[in-house]
Amino acid sequence: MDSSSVSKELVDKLAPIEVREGDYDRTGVHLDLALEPEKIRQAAELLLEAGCFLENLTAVDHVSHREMVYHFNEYSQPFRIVIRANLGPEDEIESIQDLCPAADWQERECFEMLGVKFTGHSDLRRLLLPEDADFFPLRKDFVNPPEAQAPEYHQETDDH
Amino acid sequence: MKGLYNYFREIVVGFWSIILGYSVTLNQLVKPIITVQYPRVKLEMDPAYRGHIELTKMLDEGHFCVACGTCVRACPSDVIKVQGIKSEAGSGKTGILFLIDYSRCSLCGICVDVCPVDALRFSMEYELAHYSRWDSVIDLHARFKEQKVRG
Amino acid sequence: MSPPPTDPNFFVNFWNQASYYIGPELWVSLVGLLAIIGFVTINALALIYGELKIAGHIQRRPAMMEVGWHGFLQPVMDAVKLLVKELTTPTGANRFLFIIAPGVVFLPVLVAFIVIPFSETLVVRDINLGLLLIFSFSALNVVGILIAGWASHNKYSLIGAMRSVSQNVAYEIPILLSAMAVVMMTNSLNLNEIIRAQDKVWFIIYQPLAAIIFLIASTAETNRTPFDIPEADGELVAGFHTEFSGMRFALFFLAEYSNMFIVAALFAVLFLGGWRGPVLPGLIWFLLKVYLVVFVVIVARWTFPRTRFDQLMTFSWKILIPFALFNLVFTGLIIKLVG
Amino acid sequence: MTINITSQELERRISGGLTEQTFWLNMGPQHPATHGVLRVLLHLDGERVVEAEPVIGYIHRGHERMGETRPYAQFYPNTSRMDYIGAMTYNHGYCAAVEKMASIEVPARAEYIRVISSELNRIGSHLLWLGAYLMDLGAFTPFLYIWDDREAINDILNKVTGSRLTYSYNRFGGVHMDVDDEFMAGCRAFIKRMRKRLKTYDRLITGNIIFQKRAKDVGLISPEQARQFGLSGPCLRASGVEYDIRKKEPYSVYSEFDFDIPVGRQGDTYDRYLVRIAEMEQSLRIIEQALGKMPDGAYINDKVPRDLAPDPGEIYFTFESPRGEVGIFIVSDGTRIPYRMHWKTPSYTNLSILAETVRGVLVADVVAIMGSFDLVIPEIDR
Repeated sequence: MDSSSVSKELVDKLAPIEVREGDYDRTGVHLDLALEPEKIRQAAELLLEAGCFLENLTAVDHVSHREMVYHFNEYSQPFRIVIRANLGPEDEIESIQDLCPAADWQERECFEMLGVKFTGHSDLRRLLLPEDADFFPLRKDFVNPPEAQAPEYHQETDDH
Repeated sequence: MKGLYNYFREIVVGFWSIILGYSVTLNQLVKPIITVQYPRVKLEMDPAYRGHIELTKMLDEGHFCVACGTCVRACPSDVIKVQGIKSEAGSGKTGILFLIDYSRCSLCGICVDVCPVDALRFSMEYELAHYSRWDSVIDLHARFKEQKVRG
Repeated sequence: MSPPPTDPNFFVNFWNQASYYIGPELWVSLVGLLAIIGFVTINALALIYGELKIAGHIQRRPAMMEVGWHGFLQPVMDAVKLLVKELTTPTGANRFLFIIAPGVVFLPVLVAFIVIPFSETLVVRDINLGLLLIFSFSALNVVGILIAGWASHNKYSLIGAMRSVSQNVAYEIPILLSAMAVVMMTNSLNLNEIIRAQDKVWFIIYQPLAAIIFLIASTAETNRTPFDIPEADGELVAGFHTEFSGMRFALFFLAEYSNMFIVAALFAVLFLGGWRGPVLPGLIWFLLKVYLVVFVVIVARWTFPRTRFDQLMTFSWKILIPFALFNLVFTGLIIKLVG
Repeated sequence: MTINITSQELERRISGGLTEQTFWLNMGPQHPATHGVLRVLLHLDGERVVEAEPVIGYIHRGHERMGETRPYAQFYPNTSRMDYIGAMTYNHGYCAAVEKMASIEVPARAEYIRVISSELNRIGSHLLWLGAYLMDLGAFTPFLYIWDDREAINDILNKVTGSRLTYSYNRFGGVHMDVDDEFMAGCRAFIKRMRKRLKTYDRLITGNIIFQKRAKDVGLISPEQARQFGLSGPCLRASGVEYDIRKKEPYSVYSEFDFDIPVGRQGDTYDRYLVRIAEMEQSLRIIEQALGKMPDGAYINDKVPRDLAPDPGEIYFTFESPRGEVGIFIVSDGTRIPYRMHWKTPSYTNLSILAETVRGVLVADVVAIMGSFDLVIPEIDR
């Protein structure tokens, strides 16, 4: 299936909140769709069936809410589709791990860094951070703990 | 039959590949050595080499630093500390203290790029192992004076 | 309790009596044993030096250059370092087995040296079953490796030990079969007899297939790359000797290099005419041939990747053993027809 | 899918004895084959792998966080530290992304210099992979031969960048230093030398029976699997998918060169080896063409402001590092500091297929498969 027809199908079926033709030369994106979080899984399913692959999955912390960003692309003729969804206050979204194993680790990373909970993920443990970490370092309200600060510059820290 | 053919073919081809491998290594065995015994023999550093920064010399053996602090602000890793005093002529400042903490420097060279008076350049220093963290803090002015004495 | 012997000649008498019963052989054996221990050590040091230098030059670097002329004393310094290092025993290890394992690996090697004819006369015991003695004692080696791997309480060691056992079982057979072809031609298991039988032509001319099989299988038998799967540093860290330190580790090392010498010596005896050769004395010829074979084995280590465990087994059972059997049958046929 | 148990349970199993049919083996984080601090837990039945789980994050340094707390130019040195073996390609990609975002013109000469230096770096990276992979398979010597060639690359790059590993050579709007005829001559000599050396490697490795036995039919990845797991780079191309950012979404001046995308047939480790060797040849071709076409002119755009503040908006920029497709996702809010920066690195996704690929193979193959992915741990952990 051609990606332009997929995009048409996406627009038809999912009734996105906002459809934008991406300015490829500036943003590197061909098509930009804003969806409701409940429709993300359906959109991913459609895209994966059409032969696209998940390029990137991450979230952006807008302080008031978190925004999920998924980038899909195609091998034969690059056509990058970004689908995005604003999360509610619970920071929950349906996992697409079972549709696409590539999302497994990326969702785990997204969870530990930004605190987005992926419902239905089979193994949502912390991946890069220690398992007992109780903070989300890429949130805007995260403050470096004092022990993470670099030692004061001119202080003599002689070890021996 | 095909299996038997493949069996013998694999033995012959494999044996030949082993001989080829020997030919490569034996050929290298008699070639001259390409390494140098480092602490005994040292290679010439390339003029483009970027070591840690140092102060450039003016014609009259002074330095250019005006302690404007551009490099301090540009440094990604808080490597540089600069202090200056008002110069006697009345206008502007002269740097009197220029410390770098080499152990945190990532040698990106942004400080050299941004310096408005070209007071900084890269040194050719590359043997910088030391015993204490404090040893990695280098006073560039002291280094500058030392260089002047040595000529 | 009987009083202590007061006869001033007691010890002399005792010695004379002992010599009477055991004969001058005792002297030969004692001196021989000491000479063997000395030779094993020097041989290992020389081989380590040679191996590192050859490896270095294959890789276009000078290897060690610091201690002595061209790093000549480096192996000695390494040996001293190993001697003074602490002997560690891992928690949970079987202490007794852990301690005796290096000895079990090393001692059979010494025994094998007894029958190797360095020249026509320079052999500690010229016995009729020399070949058999070497084979049987080098098979003991694997027991030591199994003990070492088992007692270490380390899964890497255990896997290495298990691999070693199956490897040795598989590769004993082609070695024996290929050596048997030579034995059939000489009708003797005495190493000197075998050498004497090669007065006109070396057996490598008559038995090229057996020679190749013997070389490959004995490389595998000594756990050398490309067949070093019991150690396999990329996979098993260091295999069965992962947990050994100091002198215990050094004993494994000594055993490995001595084993290398033994199989090379066997190859020289069986296929290259042993100490035979013009002009130079027999000892020199023998050592020259042995170290030539060792050189081939060393270069192989620095040229080829390691084989995989199952492929190693396949190679032995599906290629080496059929070919060795075929060679044996063929040899028997020729002997029957010609002789 | 993955081993769904807690770390305490895992530790208990690892330290447990050999009382059951299967046992757990802890490979890494200090292990000769893991090249850095990667840890792989192997559940073994004899020597066969039942399950495997990679444990990562030992050197997580928070590059994304650093990117969100400092200006664009100050984050630039970090890009060399993510993938220190392909540092030049990362420098190049990051600069190209920010330039695209802030609409900065780059002189043609600078682009050509960037392409040459990136391709040299790519060859260096593939060479290092070759040596490390062969070392995983137990051959030590090729590792030192490749250093000889890598040294030649480093010497060439050292002459213009002044550095040998983390180059920091690119600048927004150009490069740090112009190249001279000596550099060009050095590159030409290197191309000649490298073509000869590739033949030597061919003799020593490609046809070698032991290597072929070790590499062929091991670690098979089907194109569909590769797509599912989002693989990229040589790992993807070895499975037969013709996808290379330099060709499909050309950045810089890659569209002006004539080169092929080498692809494998069945996606085993041997194909990954062949693809990388072929890629080195293609990189040599690109360098050769770039040297021939090198335009005169400025090597840096002088008008780039010191404090970049791109207009609000976001960008998803991809470039081809030696390990595959790197995606940079930057959100700008109009200030000099990025609002959000996300790096999708190829080793991260490539490693995620390991558990799937090693199921049922021997321990020795785990090492071979892991080596064939060309993992760079700092890039995984970021």
